[in-house]
Amino acid sequence: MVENHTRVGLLALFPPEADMDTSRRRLEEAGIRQEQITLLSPIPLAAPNTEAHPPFWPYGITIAAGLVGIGIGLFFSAGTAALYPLVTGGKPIVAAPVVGIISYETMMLMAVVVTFVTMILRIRRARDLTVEREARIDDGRLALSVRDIHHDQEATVRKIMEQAGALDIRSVSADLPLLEGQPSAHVVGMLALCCLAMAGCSQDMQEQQSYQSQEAPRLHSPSGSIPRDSRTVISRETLAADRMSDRAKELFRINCLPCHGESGEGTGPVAPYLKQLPANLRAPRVRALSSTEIYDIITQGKDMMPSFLGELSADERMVLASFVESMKPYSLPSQR
Amino acid sequence: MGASLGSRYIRITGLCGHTYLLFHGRRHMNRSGWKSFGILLLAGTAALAVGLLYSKGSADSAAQDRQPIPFSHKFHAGQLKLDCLFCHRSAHQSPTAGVPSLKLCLGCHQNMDAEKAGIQTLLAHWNEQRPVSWVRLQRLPDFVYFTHERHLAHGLQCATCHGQVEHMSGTPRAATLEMGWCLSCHQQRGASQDCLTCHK
Amino acid sequence: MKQGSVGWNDMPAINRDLLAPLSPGGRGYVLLVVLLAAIVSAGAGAWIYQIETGIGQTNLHPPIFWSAYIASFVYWIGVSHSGTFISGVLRLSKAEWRRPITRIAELMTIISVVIATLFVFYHLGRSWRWYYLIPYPNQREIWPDFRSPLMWDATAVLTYATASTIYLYLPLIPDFALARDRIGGWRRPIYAALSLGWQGSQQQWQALNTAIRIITPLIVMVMISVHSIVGYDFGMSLVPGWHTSIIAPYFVVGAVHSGLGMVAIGLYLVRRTYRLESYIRLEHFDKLGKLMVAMTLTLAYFYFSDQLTVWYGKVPDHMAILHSLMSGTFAVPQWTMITLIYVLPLITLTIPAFRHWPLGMMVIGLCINVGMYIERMLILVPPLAHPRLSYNWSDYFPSWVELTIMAGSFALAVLLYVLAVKFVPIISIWEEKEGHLHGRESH
Amino acid sequence: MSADQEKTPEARPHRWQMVIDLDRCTGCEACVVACHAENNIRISGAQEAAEGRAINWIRIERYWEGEYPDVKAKFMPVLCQQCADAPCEPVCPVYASYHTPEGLNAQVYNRCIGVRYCGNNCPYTARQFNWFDPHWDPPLQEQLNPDVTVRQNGIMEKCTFCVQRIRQGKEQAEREGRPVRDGDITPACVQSCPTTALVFGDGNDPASQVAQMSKSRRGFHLLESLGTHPAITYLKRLDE
Repeated sequence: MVENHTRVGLLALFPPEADMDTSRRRLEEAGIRQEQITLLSPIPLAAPNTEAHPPFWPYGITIAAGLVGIGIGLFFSAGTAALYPLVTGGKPIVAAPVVGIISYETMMLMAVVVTFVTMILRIRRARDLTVEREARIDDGRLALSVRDIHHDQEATVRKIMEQAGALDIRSVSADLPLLEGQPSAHVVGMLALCCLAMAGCSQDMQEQQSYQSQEAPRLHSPSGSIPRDSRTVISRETLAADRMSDRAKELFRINCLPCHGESGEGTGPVAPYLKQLPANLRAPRVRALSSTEIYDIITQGKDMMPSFLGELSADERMVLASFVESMKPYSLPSQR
Repeated sequence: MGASLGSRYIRITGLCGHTYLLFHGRRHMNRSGWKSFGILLLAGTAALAVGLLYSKGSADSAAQDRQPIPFSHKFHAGQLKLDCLFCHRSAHQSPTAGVPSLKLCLGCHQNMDAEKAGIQTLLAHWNEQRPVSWVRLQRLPDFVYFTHERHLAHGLQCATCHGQVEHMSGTPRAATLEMGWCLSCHQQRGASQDCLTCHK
Repeated sequence: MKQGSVGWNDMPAINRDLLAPLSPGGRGYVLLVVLLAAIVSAGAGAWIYQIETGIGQTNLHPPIFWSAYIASFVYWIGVSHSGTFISGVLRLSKAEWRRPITRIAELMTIISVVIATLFVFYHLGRSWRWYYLIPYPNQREIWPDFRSPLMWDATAVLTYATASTIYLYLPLIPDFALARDRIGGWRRPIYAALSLGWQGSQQQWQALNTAIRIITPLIVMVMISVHSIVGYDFGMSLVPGWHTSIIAPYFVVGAVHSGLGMVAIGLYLVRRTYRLESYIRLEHFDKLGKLMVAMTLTLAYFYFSDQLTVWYGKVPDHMAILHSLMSGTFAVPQWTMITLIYVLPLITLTIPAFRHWPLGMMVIGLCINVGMYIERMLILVPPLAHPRLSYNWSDYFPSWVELTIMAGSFALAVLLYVLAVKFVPIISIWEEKEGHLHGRESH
Repeated sequence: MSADQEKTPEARPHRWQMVIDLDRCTGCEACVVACHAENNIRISGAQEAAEGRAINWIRIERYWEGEYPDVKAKFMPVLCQQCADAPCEPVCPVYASYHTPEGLNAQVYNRCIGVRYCGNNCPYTARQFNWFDPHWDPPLQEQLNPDVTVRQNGIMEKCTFCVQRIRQGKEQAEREGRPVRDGDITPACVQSCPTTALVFGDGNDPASQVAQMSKSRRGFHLLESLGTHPAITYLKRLDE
């Protein structure tokens, strides 16, 4: 390639009667390639011009875009069913006519938009083939642009143009200034994304006027009223079966283990922090107690041990008492 | 959910604590790309401002774990190995897990050497018979029906949703507590995905 | 190359004439803009008030859950058919007389689609949650339900708005380039950006013309589908007066009817204001008038078929609606509507001399549009007001909030048009030049 | 469909149904009041009621028959018919209105954006819209049911067959490790009806009272010709 500054472009303005075909032919005879020449006009010229471009290009693209559009329509109208399993009580959520309608619209959308974008790209690419714009064509003139001419050829081209009846010939340096019209499609795209950023910020109905659990009390319940779902009390007779059940172990683990330890020896993880040591449930002193007495201790508390009256229901305390009663006696020599 | 989708999406957590999933796809940014990024930033801020106008801002959703008394789950649940249900006693029998009563705290704390400032405050509350106003950190919107009892009855562990609090000094939200998060678990475990299971 | 010198020499004059409207407006123009802006802000205020307090500010009540806003939506989508019909169908049929009026009509299309979309938002109970209608990956793991005709509608309107914007823009590119070269000031960089570096080279002309040729039939198909789908919003429901198969073609023809009426108004006003008598000629009003007669007859035929079927069938649920229209609660608007959209146009437009009277054409356009607005309300309200369980029968008239919002939107449409006229050459300059040339050649 | 894979303690899913015996209905409107109390239905006030905007999930339609003085008032309680093929469901663009596996037409309030298409498409006019934000003069807000969302303005609502009670009933049964028994679950309107004109139950349980009664020769469905297959069976008055 020859360096830019050695090459120029020429732009000639012609009256509309000028015979452009002849000039073009003469230019080509003078060694100018076809793609160096462009003809500018204020309206599309009906005459066939020799500038080569495939006539079929947009139809294929439009059809392809339409097919992609159908795919997009299918994806969206059947997407919920595919991406997110929804419970709809056995009702189908994809229906053929619906998919058809949506796909029709997305097909059209894609076809139109892609054709449009293709056209923009083509218009902008064609811009580079012309030396410069010639504003005066809009007053009913034609312009012939010959770009990328070597200095040696400039005089020849000028001569041909003058002979063809050029009103004005301009010479333009080949390194062209950047033209206006930066597409800002991605700005638009990003703005659309911003709209999505609003999603989920509204907090309708998140805080209800009705009294919710764990809310500070608003009114005290009337004196003498009973909670609707007070915990049930089971009779002593049924306890035997429950005695060693998993339930008792679970209750012991949650409520007693922290102080009394897993084996009941009073060596739970909390024990070292307490002023006194918790009782050893396997010690003879405890073993001597009846389940009723243990129940009373759980209910009322004893010494350091807090009362579990409000924390455990009567049957839970009963289960626990039976569980403690059934523990095996302490077998090691030291005693508390 | 983050793990299952992580490869395909970027996760962006908005100001209101909501999570957005975006397709992950970075392109080379040119100069005008940065310009539009600037516009994006501006417009995004504007959009968020509008959004925030409508969000009345539930204090608990984005609140820091700044309790009136410096309570440590790490110590109580970790070192002392207290079961979650010892304090949050109603979790296995009611929709709400519950916050322990002052009386339950005192059950242990009145038998301890009250040296720390926090424990002093706690005792002061007890002496004045004034409840501690703990800051609520884990909360679902009121239009959601959620019950701890059913979830525990079906064998879920507290840590599944609340994280391993025995290793945390504070108790931040371990999960987003958002619909998609709930749904993904319901899907995995074959639980009901009917809207009315959770919406009331 | 065959260039009739007369046509080519016309071009500077055409440039001068058609760029003249873009020059800054006078005091009257500013006054008009201020007045319109005031009405628009009144409408906006009413909308904010409605959002803050609730949809209860309308006069809706069960069983009438849709009315003025949806009727306006349908009406404005209808008006938008002016542009696509005039420009699309006439371009397809290569009707030469379309040239000076396509742009006027296409601008109406865009603006009325925008206004129609606004009405969707006025209508929503929680308009700030509109994004629930967009399928995008979200934390709720749920997408919209495409089974709903409203989703078809949303998709169709999106397609239509995009396609018609593109369709307006395509022939504007050479005109923007002209404006870029001839008009200075703050508008120049905008024109420059919008003209996409247009130079008028043959490759560019070819690209443009091919794109127009491809998109024209597509947009005609979109136009027919979009108003059919708006009709399906009603046709798909169980409501007695709505559930009819003629509703889609009826809506399309009705839309074109009001669209043509609007074009008549626009032609008259643009022509008068900017002294474009030599471009928008009596011939155009005549041709438009003939089109309007055809549309009136088609619409009347559909209307008659529909009502005749109802009347002969004597199904009680349907008869209740027919009675309320013909002699009951809604008789006055019904007969006004029939006069305005059928009787008056047929009486006047069939007289050739009338069609050459621009003012008269404008008045008839106005009649048709008022009538079609009433017609849209009558499609919506009487069927809703007469549900099958007669215990719930009801009545409706818009509230002041609804009326203010409707007036504000109308003012917004006019305002946008008035502003657009100052920015967009209102007659397609290059197409007009082309027409001049072709005209000279064929004569 | 995933509906069939729903895990319920029983193999067979429920199909909640109601029978309304028109012969027993006296038009006392106890059901209307009970429904308001149970479901946090907003109080519209005289002005709005006059505008036709009073929200009722169940209403007593009153039809007069005959000429004065030979006039008869006939009452018909109308609530959401919980149609098996509901016209309101497919028209919702956001799935706020959908069909549950137990045959309810559900309305998810916080999904609703208020396009009101469902309201138009319900031939029974059973769907109601919140025209304004609800308001209760203190201390009336204290009686609000915490198990039911208080609906804000701009969204549709309708009878749910007291879904919160259904949920509670099912949970209690699960807690006790037994199937739901007939009579465990009663919506507020059924519970409050002094003449037991309303009966509720699981239509899939052939032994239930509702399944028995709906087979009655007096039974009919409201606007049956529309093919909506309502879950509510009306029993004709005996004097007809």
